[in-house]
Amino acid sequence: MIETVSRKRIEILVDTPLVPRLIKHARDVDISGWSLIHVDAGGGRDGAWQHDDVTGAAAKTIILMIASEAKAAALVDAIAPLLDSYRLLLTVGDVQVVRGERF
Amino acid sequence: MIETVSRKRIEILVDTPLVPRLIKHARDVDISGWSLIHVDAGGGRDGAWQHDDVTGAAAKTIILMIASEAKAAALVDAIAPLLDSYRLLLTVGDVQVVRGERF
Amino acid sequence: MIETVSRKRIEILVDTPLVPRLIKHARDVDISGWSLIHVDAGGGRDGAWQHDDVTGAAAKTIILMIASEAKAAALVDAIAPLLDSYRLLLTVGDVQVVRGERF
Amino acid sequence: MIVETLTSPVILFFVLGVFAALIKSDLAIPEAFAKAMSIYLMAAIGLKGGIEVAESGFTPDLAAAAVAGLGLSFLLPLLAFTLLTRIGKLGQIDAGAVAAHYGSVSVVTFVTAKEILTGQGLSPAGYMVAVLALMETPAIISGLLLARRGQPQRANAESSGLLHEVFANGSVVLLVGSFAIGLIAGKDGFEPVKPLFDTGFRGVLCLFLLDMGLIAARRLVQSKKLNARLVSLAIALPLINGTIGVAIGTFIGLDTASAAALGILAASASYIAVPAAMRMALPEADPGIYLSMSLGITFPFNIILGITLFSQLALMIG
Amino acid sequence: MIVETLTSPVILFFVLGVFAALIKSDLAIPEAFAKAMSIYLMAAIGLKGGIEVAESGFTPDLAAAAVAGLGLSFLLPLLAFTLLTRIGKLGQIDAGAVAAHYGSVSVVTFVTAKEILTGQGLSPAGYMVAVLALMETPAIISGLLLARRGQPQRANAESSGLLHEVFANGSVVLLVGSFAIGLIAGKDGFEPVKPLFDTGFRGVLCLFLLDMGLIAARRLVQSKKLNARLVSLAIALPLINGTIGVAIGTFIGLDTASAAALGILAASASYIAVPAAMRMALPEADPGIYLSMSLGITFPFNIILGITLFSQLALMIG
Amino acid sequence: MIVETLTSPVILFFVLGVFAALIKSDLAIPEAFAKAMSIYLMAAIGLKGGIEVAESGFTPDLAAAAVAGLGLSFLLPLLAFTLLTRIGKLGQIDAGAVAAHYGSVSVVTFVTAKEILTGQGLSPAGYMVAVLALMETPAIISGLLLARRGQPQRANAESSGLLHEVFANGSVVLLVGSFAIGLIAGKDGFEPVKPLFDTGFRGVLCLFLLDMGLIAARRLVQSKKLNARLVSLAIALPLINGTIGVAIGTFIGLDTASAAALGILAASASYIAVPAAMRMALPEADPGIYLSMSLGITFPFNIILGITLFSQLALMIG
Ligand SMILES: Nc1ncnc2c1ncn2[C@@H]1O[C@H](COP(=O)(O)O)[C@@H](O)[C@H]1O
Ligand SMILES: Nc1ncnc2c1ncn2[C@@H]1O[C@H](COP(=O)(O)O)[C@@H](O)[C@H]1O
Ligand SMILES: Nc1ncnc2c1ncn2[C@@H]1O[C@H](COP(=O)(O)O)[C@@H](O)[C@H]1O
Ligand code: NA
Ligand code: NA
Ligand code: NA
Repeated sequence: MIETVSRKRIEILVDTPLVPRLIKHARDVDISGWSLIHVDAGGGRDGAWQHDDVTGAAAKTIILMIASEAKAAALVDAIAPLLDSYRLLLTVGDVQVVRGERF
Repeated sequence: MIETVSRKRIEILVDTPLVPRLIKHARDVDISGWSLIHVDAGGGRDGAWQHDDVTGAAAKTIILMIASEAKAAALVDAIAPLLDSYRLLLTVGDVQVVRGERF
Repeated sequence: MIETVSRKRIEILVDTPLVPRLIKHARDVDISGWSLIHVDAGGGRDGAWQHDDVTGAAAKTIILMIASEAKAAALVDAIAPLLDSYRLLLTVGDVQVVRGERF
Repeated sequence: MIVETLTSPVILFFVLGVFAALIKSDLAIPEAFAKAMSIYLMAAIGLKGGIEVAESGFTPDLAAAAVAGLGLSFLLPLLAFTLLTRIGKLGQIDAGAVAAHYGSVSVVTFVTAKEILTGQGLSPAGYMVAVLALMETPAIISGLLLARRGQPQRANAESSGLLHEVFANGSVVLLVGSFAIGLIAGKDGFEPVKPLFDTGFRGVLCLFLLDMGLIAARRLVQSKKLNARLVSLAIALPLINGTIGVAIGTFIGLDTASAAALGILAASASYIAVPAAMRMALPEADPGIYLSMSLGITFPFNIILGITLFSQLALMIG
Repeated sequence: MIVETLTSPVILFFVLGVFAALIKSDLAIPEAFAKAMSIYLMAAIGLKGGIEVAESGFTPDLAAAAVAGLGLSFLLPLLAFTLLTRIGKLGQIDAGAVAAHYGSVSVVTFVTAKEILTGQGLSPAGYMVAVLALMETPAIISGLLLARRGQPQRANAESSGLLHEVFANGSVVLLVGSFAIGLIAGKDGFEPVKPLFDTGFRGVLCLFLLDMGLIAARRLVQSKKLNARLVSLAIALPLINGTIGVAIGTFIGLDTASAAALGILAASASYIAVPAAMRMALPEADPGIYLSMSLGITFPFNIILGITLFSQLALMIG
Repeated sequence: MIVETLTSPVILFFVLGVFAALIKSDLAIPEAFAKAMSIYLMAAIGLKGGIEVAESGFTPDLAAAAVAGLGLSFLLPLLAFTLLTRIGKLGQIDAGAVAAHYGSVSVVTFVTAKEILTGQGLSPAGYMVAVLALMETPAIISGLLLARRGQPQRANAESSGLLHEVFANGSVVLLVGSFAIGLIAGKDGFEPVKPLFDTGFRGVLCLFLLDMGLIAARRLVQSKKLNARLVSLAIALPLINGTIGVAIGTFIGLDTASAAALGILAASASYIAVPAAMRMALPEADPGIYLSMSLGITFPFNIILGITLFSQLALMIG
């Protein structure tokens, strides 16, 4: 089997208008890339919501980033203060990647 | 680095019309929130399918939930009997979260 | 708690026109199913992009596959040579599944 | 007449869609647009039906057609269920689910039939839109009773959820609501919105049938659940149901065009409202069977042959 | 007049949407289609406004209305802020965010008003479209100043980002751009594109209001953030702002229809541009409050009652 | 004439889109709607072309234009490839991929040209739609042969997949299919669907070009792959190819308008069918290069200048 290395898989669920802010934070800690996944609907402490494109303010997006442990930790530290006011959902998991030097 | 705790990341792939049923189960075991991600297409034992909005019956959705180990286990027990008749795909992984008391 | 087994959760981020190629590779190593998730936008070494349906060539998709460790390894070996020319992002993580004999 | 039908752009676009799917072209209509077109079509026929009834008033015909439609939707699943278990060799649950589809109706089949009939000077009465709405959901109840017969009673929560599904179903609400708006606004109120809902109608129907052709043929090609018995039934059921519908329509005294329309409604099978309801209420039933039969076979059969057949039948016995 | 309004298809479709949401029907308009309709509506009213101004030329009225609109958008948030903190008991940040919504405007409310007024022979001047565009974003600045008053200055980067949001906002660009295209192309240049932008307009507005009815009522039903005080303010604010708008419009000498339109603009609250800007600039503010008030209450109130009220008021004092 | 072109709403909306992208406005047309508009436009021009040919019959002109179109699509990539490797300093694979784009055509450029030419009394023959469809895919084959020249033969599976892509490509199927439907239905059959496909056409083109302006300018702004050489070639190639196209069209005896249209087809570069095919068949080629050149530079160049240039040229040498 080809050689793989461990990296962090970071998932941030955030209101779509705030995405550029978080990407700026990711760039500041030198994370190399990100991908955005649309969230259709959800529910939490504030009840349920559905996405509607007309009033985009209620839309939510998942930002997916693969990064080294160090960069992931730096990112988590950078955005931890925003978790409450921005109502973020942040998870970090472990994954194996090939050619990990990219991340 | 800010303190994180371990939580479970539950992913359920399910036919869209059945989503409300599963969310009811999640609420019953006191899971605090969920997010829905649209699945565009796929393939399995029954061959390939694409989503079409016209006959929504073939649409599939991923329900993403972050929960404590205990709640995740309770949910898995609750929906295990449905796995076959509902044709669910259920996975549980480990993630780190900040401010884990929410989940 | 109901019995679960460990499987691999493979995520491949790829240009949408190349999806059928990768699914062919997955079938060749006998992976039983896959699901496609639409990616809205992203950024990497080549700068940022947004999906537009008009010139579909820039669209990206996540292929999500649950598979046994052996099949996952076979798939990674099969597509490793393509990682560069296809500009794939490939991650493999661990998940628990119920009725794992399917995968 | 079949030639006339087959050379109308509406049908030709359907055939183009089927053709594109069969040669595995990557032609695709965005889902959101297809859904939008179906909403437009339902709003438009609802409005037009309401306006026509506002003109003609509530007639005994209307009541007779409504009762006939309700009866057909409730009872046709019984016949279908018998054939599906006996000839189709389906189990009780799958047979009940499929039967519900054949008792209910396909809005697009109705709309296409209305266009084609009107093009031949055979315009069904405005109230047939109300009959269409009435026929959408009763079959769900019959189908479920058939599928669950002899089994322990379900929880109340579930059956109340189902009743809700039956009455608050999106397409029923839209059809009945637009019908009511047409009734209230009348011909004069309709004037300002007429350009969109009337003038554009046939063109939108072309593009929508292009998509339906793609979807139906792809479903047929990808299906792994059909066998010769089920394929035969997916053709026999519309033939039987349609003949019953035309006969009843003629018997209760509807005009020829409306009797033909009732036949086409009876012949058509749902592939929107009922599949969603079945997925919820009968998750054990196999969607591969009911979608392939109703959408993959019965729908194209009706569009290409059924509409012409039942209007001919109505002309003959009318 | 209220009866006339309530039986026009445009309003009836809105009511149908509200009804469908209240009975929890699964009726849904695809988002992409709703967004497309809003783009179509903005392009169409922009074009029409520009063409009318190309015909009538730049008049002193236009300048007066523009200044009045700008002033209202900047200043109305002050009044709203006071009421929201005193009576509504909101904190500074939430009150500032809500106030910004009430200073800004709702394009759909304006378009609906224009249709209804025109249907009654009260056609607002073409330049009111420009006033609409001018009123969209200044309130964002006022609302933010109110929310941040007494707090340490923010980084420059952020406020420049905000200015950009204010001027490069998608709907402002589209409205102003289409207005300019209408001005340049004039009546003759418009002729070839008229079928789409003029003829289809009212029908599209029907379908769009169907969706807005669904969205507004769902928002209201799902809201957990409203209390009696906030609900009252969501009705009082349009009443107060609308009265001020009509009075100022009449005072500066606008024709009755344009004064009514200015009142309706003042009465309307944004639920597109401002929420997005607030989510970015004031992430601490609770979107549950501002969206529920502006979209869940004020918007339906204006569509169903406000438009009629303010046009009557303009007729009375005009 | 360039002024006339630049003040038509169709072009002004394109310019508005470019402007909005350059000031980084968040204006966005939902993808599904844009895709829907492109399907509508292709169906509409296909239909209209078919009807015109049904009227005029198959003429020798038609055959000559078809042969010329096929030849251009096959051969223009050779010239492009030489310039791209020599002057553009691209490697073999990237040069082959880009060359395929310039041999193929842009449907939107053709549609816009048809509108503008027709507005000036220069209406291209109906059969040019068939020529458009014929020119879409042959260049894919030439481009691939150039890119793979001298390399070991590929697996058969892959090249059969490619042939399929060439013939079953969605836009080819839709164009040819609608053309055939127009041929079969003829002028009378078209009448009922005319309101949608004819009357709405220009308005839809406006909104579509608004989106194309946004997409093209964003692509240009975000591109990191362009240098002065490639930018120059993205302007030189349409100039050269367009001149060749007009000359050949005139030489084979097409009417002035059709010769201009052939020139514009030759000048235009694909940014839909070919990029998707290249991503599949030549994944090593850099999409950043071919999309930025064809969509970011050549497309706007043709819309704003090329169309006028080649129609002037056709008038001069015609
Ligand atoms: N570290 C990353 N995490 C998540 N997505 C990434 C990452 N790097 C790249 N991507 C995605 O892959 C695409 C291509 O990346 P690249 O090959 O770096 O240009 C980007 O546009 C992103 O959508
Ligand atoms: N435990 C969870 N798992 C997955 N998604 C969640 C969870 N909790 C909240 N969310 C998502 O985050 C959004 C905001 O949650 P809240 O901050 O609790 O209102 C919800 O609407 C969901 O989309
Ligand atoms: N191994 C797998 N990995 C990811 N998705 C799968 C897998 N197996 C099945 N699926 C998804 O689940 C759907 C139903 O699968 P099946 O029950 O095998 O027909 C498929 O169409 C896929 O979308
Ligand atoms: Na039926
Ligand atoms: Na206001
Ligand atoms: Na070309």
